[in-house]
Amino acid sequence: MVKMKMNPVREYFSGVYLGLKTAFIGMKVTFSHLFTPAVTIQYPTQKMKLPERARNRLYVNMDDCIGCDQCSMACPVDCITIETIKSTPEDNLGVTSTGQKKRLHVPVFDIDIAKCCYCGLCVPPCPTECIKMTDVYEFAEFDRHNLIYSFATMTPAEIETARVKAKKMEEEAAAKKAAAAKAAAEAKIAAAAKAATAPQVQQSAPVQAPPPNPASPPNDSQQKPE
Amino acid sequence: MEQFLISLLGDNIWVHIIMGALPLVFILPYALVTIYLEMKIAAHMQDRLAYMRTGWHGTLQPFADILKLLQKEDTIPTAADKILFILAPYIVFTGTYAAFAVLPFSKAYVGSDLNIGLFYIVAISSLVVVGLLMAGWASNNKWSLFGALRSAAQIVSYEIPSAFAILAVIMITGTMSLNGISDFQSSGIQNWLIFGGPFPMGKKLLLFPFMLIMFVIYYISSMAEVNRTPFDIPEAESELVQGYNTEFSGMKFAMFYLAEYANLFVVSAIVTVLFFGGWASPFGTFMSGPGWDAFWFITKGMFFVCVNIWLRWTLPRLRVDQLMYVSWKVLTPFALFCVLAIGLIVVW
Amino acid sequence: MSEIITTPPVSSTGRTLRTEEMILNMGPQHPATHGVLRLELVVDGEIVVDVIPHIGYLHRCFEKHCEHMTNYQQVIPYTDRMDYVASMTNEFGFVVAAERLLKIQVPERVDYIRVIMAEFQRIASHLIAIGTYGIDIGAFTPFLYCFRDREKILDLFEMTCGARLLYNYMWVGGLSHDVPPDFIPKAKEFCTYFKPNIKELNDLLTYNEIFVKRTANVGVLPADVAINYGCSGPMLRGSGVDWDLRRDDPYSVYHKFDWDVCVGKGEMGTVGDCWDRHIVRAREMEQSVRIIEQALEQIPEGDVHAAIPKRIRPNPGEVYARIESPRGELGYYIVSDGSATPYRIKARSPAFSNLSVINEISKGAMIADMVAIAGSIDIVLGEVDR
Amino acid sequence: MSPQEILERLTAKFPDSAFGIEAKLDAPVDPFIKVSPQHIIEIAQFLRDDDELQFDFLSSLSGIDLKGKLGVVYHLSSLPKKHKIVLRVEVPTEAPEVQSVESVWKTANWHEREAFDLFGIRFTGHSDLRRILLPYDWEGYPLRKDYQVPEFYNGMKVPY
Repeated sequence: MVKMKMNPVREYFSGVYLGLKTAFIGMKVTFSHLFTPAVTIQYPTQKMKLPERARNRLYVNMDDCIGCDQCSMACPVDCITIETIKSTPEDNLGVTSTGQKKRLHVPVFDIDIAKCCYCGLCVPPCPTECIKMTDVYEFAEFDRHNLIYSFATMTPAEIETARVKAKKMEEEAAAKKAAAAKAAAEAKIAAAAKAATAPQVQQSAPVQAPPPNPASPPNDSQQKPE
Repeated sequence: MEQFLISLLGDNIWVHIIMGALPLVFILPYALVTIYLEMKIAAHMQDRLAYMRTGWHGTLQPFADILKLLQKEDTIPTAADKILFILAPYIVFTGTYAAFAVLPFSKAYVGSDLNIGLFYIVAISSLVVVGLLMAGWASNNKWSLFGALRSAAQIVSYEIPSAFAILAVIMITGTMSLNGISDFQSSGIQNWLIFGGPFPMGKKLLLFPFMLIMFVIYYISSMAEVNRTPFDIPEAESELVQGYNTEFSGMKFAMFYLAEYANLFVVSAIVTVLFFGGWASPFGTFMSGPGWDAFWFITKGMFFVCVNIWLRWTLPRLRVDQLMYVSWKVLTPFALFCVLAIGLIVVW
Repeated sequence: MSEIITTPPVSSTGRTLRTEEMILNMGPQHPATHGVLRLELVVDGEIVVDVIPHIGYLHRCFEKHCEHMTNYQQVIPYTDRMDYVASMTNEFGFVVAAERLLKIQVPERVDYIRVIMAEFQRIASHLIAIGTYGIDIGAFTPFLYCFRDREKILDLFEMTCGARLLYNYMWVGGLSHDVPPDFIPKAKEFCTYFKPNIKELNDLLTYNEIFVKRTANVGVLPADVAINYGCSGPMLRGSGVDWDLRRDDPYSVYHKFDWDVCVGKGEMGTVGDCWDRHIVRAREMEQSVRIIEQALEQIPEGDVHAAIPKRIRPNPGEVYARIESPRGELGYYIVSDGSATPYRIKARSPAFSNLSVINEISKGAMIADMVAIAGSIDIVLGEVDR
Repeated sequence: MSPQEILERLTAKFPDSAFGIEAKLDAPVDPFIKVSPQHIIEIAQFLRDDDELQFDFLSSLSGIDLKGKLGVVYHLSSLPKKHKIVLRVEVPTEAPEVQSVESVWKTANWHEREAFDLFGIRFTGHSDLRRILLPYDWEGYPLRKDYQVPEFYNGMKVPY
């Protein structure tokens, strides 16, 4: 506002003066920077030190994975694909480093790292801390299919046997369930006469074959079909 | 030099071709050095490193750049006016190159010591405008056309103050020959026209402020003539993408590029000749002679090129109407006044 | 060769062009549009007669995505990507809204850390705004000085949460990590380092006469127009309206700090011109440093994970919470139907409303002014298009 | 002013049931006032120009699919008075017509275009109701809950 009221002649000369003056101020600033050391580094040969918490490429330690699917559910972009096969009691899959017993075969554990948004949401839910973000950030590929990382360690033969076993076990469980259902039905017929006992029998039926609950804590192992 | 060549080869066409090609021998290494310098100065002003990989501190990078430009596909837009499009870069370069004919690199080497040298430069550098207009029109791109029109308006307007500055020097020295003007200022730094020329003390003191203003005016308008920041509105990359050279690629773009840098040296050389003694050594007869003369001329020229680079990476860009304002309402009146004052002082 | 065109061209809004006018497409690929904005300019020579913005080139269906998330936590990485130069404040807005919906009170330490992060983010965002504005006007060097300082802020962020751009740091009810032990000394160090740099930046750019001439009296936005168009942030304050949500609709712990709201005063030209908007941003950086310094002094000890709910399942209801992002009023309208999935999330992005005023303020300007005006609005297309 | 007082002032001005003023002040978290889509412009005009209310700032205008109905939600705030209120109109999905408030708050111009784009709500009296975020030739209104993702868009397979 002050400028607007200025005498036009004065404004003209002050404009010329200010133009030169501020140009010189600017030149002074840039000149002083001519002799300060550069802040950039030469990237592929020199690298910045990454902090401890750096979130980059995902890594899964399959030895510890219990196939619980928690990371896959936490992922906002659905880049983690996990398939599991139930193990039979005679398979000993070992324990994780945190001492948890593994109960599921994990034939497929794929992370599409091209989809991954490095948000880190999959890390905290993992009960065994087997999925984590590493500090590797240079993994460009020429083919995007190479960016689908397969972490599963099972060989096709192992998968096949596990599948067959699981199927067998399932069939057995189904047979048992059918038998139980039959028994229940019979019981129901019996209950027509004795109505009081029926609900207890019905309750026991679904326990035989619970849906595979991936998030189930270890203490529900009694429910595992025998 | 010409005499020497004539005595060596006889008076035939080859002598003149060699004489004509000599500036080219200068321009190419000069352009490489300046591209390198510009990138390095800019980077260090911005706390960066710039080229570091090709050769020691990236010294070979300009060669790599030239190689890249040579290999690039030379595209011509389908809707372009083909003849004009192909011709434009060469006309721009010709205009710039022709100015080298009269630059006195040393007392012994002047392509052609015209007695109307300055007049010739003012005239021939306007040829660039034709080339730029052709480039802008032929591209068949609205942005290019804007760039070309702005460029034409800009160069034509800034010829006026720069011509006034030249006029003042001509009034003092009484010659238009660039060699003659340099000769006028020889024998020591105190005789340079920026410090009032070889006159008695009183006259020098009177002339000094006006010559300083004239120098600033000429320097500013020379920046405008070569389309450099803060006057780079014809190619203003944030407004017009790249102005008239948006559609050019490969060697055609390289020609524009080369012409820009060559032109940069031309105007810096003229500043040197007009105000800073041209090839004259600052120490009188010490360190003078044909070789030293060329050394001083190129050093002084490069100094102003560097100042230009420095300014470019410091200042923002003017708007097109402000550009006209600066030319017509600031530089021209000041130049007129200074011409009057200098004329009175010289007569007195 | 070419056909003779008998019908005059018509602009997208149905304006029939006069003979001397022509349509000039600025964008979607243009250096000055800061992304993929297309401005359809009707120009008469260098003079702009009409501006028709076309947006949506960067539309990534943020709102549709949100409706398909399995919980509220998963929305946060998506909010990061809206305004990708100020991700922290985007998260901040979302968690403020979600916590208001869930009626969670976060621990005080969380609030302090959030404020520190948001203010650092404001500085970083304004540095980009000022730096790119310099490029728009033709000065390249300030841009790199700005980026140099911004990198230092990003280093602080990376140290804290592991990412430099898209943080996913603020979670509903808390934070993903507490700040590392050496964060506070480093943040203080940055504040002392940064203050002289603002002055240097002003010397080099803000008070440069060419810059002043390019921006003062250009794109003047009067206060009443600004309010009517829903402009907010530096855009509104540049027009002299003293309105800052951090003070006028307080959230988090902003009421505990002593700082000033910067408004444009028309020092170089008219109130509400591009220079005013620029200087408001430059001064806000100083104020943000003030807030950070106080917050670093006062920050209490405590746990940052205390209130993070295991399952976020708000009651049916809706909430609109707004915060002051670097660009203005960032609001989230969240509707919950009682399930874990958000029913509807709408983000009221400040740049969207700020950009809508461009036609109003740029009529009669020159093409070069268009660049100055578009730059002074400080749009981030990721946020405009969502 | 509290939402209750605002509501009282509003009902005092528009007592007629045609205006459809209906308050949901006990709604969880944010209270809102429902009004009739045919009279929103008069109410908006009053809210902006009344000396006591002075709602000069339209924060946000959002469409919402209410399963069977479409809604438009107006978040208003007042810069001088520093109070806020939420208005809502509801229209049937088959004939979603709402009066445009563009003439009251210019902010509504683009926000209404967005609601039109994503929900297909038609704002009568809008000066330039074109799609804004989606391509001009997009079909359907994606934020409606019954929206089916098209298989092809201009010959391109959509979920590629």
